[in-house]
Amino acid sequence: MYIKSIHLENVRSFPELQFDFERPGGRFAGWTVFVGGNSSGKSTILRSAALALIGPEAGGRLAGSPTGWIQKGQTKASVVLKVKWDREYDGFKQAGKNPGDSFEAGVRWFLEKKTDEIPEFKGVDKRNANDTRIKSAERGPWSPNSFGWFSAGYGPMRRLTGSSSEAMRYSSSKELESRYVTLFREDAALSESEEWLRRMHARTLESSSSEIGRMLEGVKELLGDGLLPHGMKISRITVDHVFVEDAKEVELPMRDISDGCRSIYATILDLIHGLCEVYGANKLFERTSEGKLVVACPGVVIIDEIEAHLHPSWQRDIPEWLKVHFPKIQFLVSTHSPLIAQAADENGLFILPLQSDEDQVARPATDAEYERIRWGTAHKTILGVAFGLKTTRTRWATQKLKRWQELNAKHHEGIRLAASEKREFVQLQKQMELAFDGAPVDAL
Amino acid sequence: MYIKSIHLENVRSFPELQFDFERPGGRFAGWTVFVGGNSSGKSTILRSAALALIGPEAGGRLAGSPTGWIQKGQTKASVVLKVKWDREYDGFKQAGKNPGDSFEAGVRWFLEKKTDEIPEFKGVDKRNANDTRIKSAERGPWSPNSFGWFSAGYGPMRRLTGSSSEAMRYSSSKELESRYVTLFREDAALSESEEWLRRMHARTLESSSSEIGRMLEGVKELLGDGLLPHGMKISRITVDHVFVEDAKEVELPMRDISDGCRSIYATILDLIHGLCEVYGANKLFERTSEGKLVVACPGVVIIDEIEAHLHPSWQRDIPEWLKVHFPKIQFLVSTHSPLIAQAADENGLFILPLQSDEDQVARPATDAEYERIRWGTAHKTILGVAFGLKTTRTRWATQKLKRWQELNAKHHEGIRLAASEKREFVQLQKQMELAFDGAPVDAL
Amino acid sequence: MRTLPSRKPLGEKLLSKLAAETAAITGSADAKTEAATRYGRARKAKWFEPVVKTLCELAGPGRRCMFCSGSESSDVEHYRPKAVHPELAMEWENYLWSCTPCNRGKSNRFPPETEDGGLLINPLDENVWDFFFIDDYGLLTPRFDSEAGVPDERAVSTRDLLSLNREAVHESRLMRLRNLRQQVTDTFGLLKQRKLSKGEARERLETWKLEPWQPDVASYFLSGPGKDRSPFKEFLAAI
Amino acid sequence: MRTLPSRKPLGEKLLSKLAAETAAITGSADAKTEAATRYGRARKAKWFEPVVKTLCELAGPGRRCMFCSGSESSDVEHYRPKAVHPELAMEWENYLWSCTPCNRGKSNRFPPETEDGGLLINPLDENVWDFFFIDDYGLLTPRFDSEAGVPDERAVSTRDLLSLNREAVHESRLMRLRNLRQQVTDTFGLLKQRKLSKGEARERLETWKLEPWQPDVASYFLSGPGKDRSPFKEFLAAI
Repeated sequence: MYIKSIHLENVRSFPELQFDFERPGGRFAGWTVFVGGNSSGKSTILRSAALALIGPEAGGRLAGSPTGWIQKGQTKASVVLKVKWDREYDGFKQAGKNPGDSFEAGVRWFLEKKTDEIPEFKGVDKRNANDTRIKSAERGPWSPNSFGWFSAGYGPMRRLTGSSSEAMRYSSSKELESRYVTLFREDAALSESEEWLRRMHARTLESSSSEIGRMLEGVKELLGDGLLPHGMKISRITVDHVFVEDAKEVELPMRDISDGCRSIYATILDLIHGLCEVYGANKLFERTSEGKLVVACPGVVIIDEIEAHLHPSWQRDIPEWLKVHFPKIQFLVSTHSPLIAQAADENGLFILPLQSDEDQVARPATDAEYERIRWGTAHKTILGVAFGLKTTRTRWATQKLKRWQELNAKHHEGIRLAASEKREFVQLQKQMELAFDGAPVDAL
Repeated sequence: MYIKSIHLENVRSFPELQFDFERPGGRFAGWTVFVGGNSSGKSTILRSAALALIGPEAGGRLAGSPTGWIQKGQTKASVVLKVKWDREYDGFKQAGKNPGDSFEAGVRWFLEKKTDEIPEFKGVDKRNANDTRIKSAERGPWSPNSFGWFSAGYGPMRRLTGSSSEAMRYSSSKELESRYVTLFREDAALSESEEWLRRMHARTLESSSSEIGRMLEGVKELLGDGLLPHGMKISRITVDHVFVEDAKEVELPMRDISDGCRSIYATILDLIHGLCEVYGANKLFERTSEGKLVVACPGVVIIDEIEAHLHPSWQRDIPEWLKVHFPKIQFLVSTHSPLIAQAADENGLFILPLQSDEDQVARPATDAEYERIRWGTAHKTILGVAFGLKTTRTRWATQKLKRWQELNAKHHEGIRLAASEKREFVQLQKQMELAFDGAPVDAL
Repeated sequence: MRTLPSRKPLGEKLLSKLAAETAAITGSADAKTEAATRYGRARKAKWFEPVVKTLCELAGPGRRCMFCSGSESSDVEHYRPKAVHPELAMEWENYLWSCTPCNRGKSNRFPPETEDGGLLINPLDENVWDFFFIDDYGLLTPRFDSEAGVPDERAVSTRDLLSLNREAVHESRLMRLRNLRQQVTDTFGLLKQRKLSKGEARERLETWKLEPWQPDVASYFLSGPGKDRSPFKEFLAAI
Repeated sequence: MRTLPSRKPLGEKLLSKLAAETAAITGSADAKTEAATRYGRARKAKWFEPVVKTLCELAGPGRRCMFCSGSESSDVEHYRPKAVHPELAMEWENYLWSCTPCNRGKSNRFPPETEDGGLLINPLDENVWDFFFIDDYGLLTPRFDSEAGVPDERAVSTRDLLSLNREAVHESRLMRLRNLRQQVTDTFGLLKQRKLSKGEARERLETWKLEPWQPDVASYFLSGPGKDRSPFKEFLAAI
């Protein structure tokens, strides 16, 4: 399944928001990015999408208290998705007519009485011409027993160890919310997947299942295909540890590698784990005509702040890696990194203004803006419309430039500088040469 | 206290490393930055410094198993700091002669027998001319009962809620390690400090202590002084919640504000909390001649990936904020952000090469490199020696540029392009104009 | 900022149309909303096009922003915001031509208490070189007010509100300055060697003045007080 | 890359000094370590200075990197790495002048199996324009090998190993190209109007060739096959 569009009404800071995610040619897979400042509502959009994908039951358990979701002064709020489904991968439970190409899935919050403090959290009622309720969402993505409908969501703190005991309860459950715990709870870790890998390994010891064995080999091959720097790859899986080895053949347990590597491993392993549970180990991998092993299952993957802990060169390369190795996944990600934003696929870049910027509303980038960003350098992107920095120099340097202007203005007006000012002026002038004369801006 | 220098031998990936942190004029406070790729050893340096600051006892509890710290093939490893102390703020316990200006504090790992698996973890023995052990570190920074010696360390995942039950044990202890839990354990949160604030508030209700009341006002003023975007500030402290309000007067509990804001709040609150415990509420705040409230206590603060969850404009401004509001703190931070690196103070920029870059060793930036970075734009910094990106364009765009070269090379050689190639060529040419003609690089 | 031609009078018909709109706004119960609606409608209407056209003519070749002279897409700008002064929403004398970043910097912060425009220099109706000069690094710099003993306050606030030295614009301005300096030096060399006549050099001068790339640089150094700086001074004295 | 003068012979004395060092290296038990030590010592020694000086003369004004023509600080470079070929550590014919980024790109990846230098074009001893051209966007482009039906393999691997179009260098190259194109157009205009004599235009040409900023551009378009491209072609034909 894919999300065709999202519509928010009165959800937190958004009075209304409507984003369509269809790419030219009717595709949905690939890289869709939300950029915006801190508190601009990126996480709100991602979490809203997640709640509508898993429905009010699992969503209610996950999101905890429903207070705070309704915009101040309003009495109701809603998120409605148009979901496109795939007859090959997704199945409906119970009797009922299957929808056409796509259907709506939505959740809403409302206050029964205006004086109520805590809103109700329910599914959005959708009826056909005969006033019969349409239960596509209930029978499909919201049902824990229906086949397919893969989706998962990851919060900005993706780590391998140490869930709080409360968060533990969610992530080890078999319910839909287990694939979204970190998106909603910062106290949750992604430890399940490493355990799963070890359990699978143990299972091959018990009964040499060739299917599981092949799957494990596939996981190793996939994660070893240029994901981590320095040629790092999974070298061994034992009952107690998953080991990682770098190009120099130094071997470490996965828990001991650096934050960025661990966090990426944890996320991608969890993704594979989830896809494997939903579609089965057999359907997981495919080999492209060039011989590359990829995971060719569809679904929706939400990642908040995908760039966390990654060096800029890796930020630049990770979107491409994910797109190549999960070619059918619709990635919805938020980011503070121009390098991540530049990787957006067509119709896949959405700009959220700062709350303080009252004139602006959340909107897709225009074609011209998008083209400029995808072809551009990080420099242009960060100074451009999507990030809006006036300068990338430090405040210190900016102050110094202003001080230079002050002294130079005095000098310009023919006013004699005091001895100390004169010294400062001469010093600053040297530094101005440094600030403005080097490559690559003018390269002289 | 400040760290004058650090010396590692055989610690993880570093055969040897010696960094001196003294700035021109003998200062130590300010911004010292370590930059390098993923797995380049940034966290190793920060954690090593932390262990030597708090000593083998607290450090041993914190770091857990001592395996993995000794470089492969070696039998011993050590970290030795030169610590500069401050007679006004730091005190020694027990009898003994106090050291001069500075003294050494070090820890080491060693294998008793070559065949041992698990190394011992001990303090480094330092003896004077009479072969008597010098116990400055034990009597000073390592002693839980000595006065002063503030230091703290924060890992890359700084959140407000949800420690695992195990991590909880550390952070609520009164021992030295409580201020370093997140640096070593990703399962730990910084929830203590919000609780502390609420407890202090409750205390003022019980007995209207003017000292605590003033301290709470100070905390509010400090955190409200332009730290968060949109004029966010602490509006109310109650027994149950700390409330944050933005410029539009929307009030939220601190736990509900966005990740970046929460993470910064959690860290700085923890810092104030720690300083308050060490130096006392009375000594905490000072007002500068311009009337700005600052925390003027000395100490060492280590932050791994300070930029996590922050929008680039905030990444640019946060170092300045911290330096202004904690003018006597020596910040040792690691980063993947050029904007953070540019804020380094003099002699405060250290470059760690990638493991795969065998020719290179970890080193301070040269004066020329440093000047270029502090005056420069993020563009120059990211393409320069400290980050070393060859390009900030996506791999997709880079591939397209190569494809353009291929087709253009054929054309250039006078070879007729096939119809499909011709179409691609014309299309690419248009996009080349887009990639290279826009502002600001050439601005025509 | 740069020197612009003085504001042309609009035709009678247009002015009376604008006046009618203004009357409708001031006569309305909710002038602010009325102003937003009427201006929004007008901006898309055919009759308003000559207004825009005249404004663009004032902006000169390349229709560069009247504040920063940058190239980002520009639009009609209310010097006094229509949200604060709905009665000026349809007032010709209140229109400028400005880019999105300048507009954004201004619109949220142009404070109503400075109704005399105190904080913001009007590039069309004031003499900008009384307030600014361009330095050797392309920085648009507030002039020093000798009497007050500080840089001119209005210039400083204008520079800061609109971020007139923001990185994208400044890099472009610096490049134009270097480019122009080289062209002038080259041409001056030829002039001295009598390869070019004064008339021909003057022709070149006119071309440079019309070049749409960061026209503030040409405005300052070729037509403004920057004529006193080398190599512009020597060159201009010679032709 | 650019056309460089052919490698000058060193003086007898220097060559025999180098030969003696080489003999000491090849005679040593651990040639690799010996090479590193002896080269390191030599690089700081007074007697070695003329070697560096001769190399810098070959690099031309600005001592730009022989690979990328960029401005980052450069140093002596072993075409065949001394770690793989200690016997060439002190060999004049093995020396180039290269910047740090190029050196780093090469040193870690120049593979020993290509002892014939297969993967890497030698800018001093080969004709670089047999392998590359510079396109209108300043990209150093591997030429198409019509027989093989693919771009020249050695050129491709050289470009990729050294990242010869890395952002910093490419931006600089593109600007030089635009700058040079403008200068040529201007000068050609004057020539046509007979404001400049051919001799004077030729003088200008020589100045541009010596300009130390991204000399690969001048080398290609003023002295190399780029002479066929507009506006260089018309200009060069006219003088």
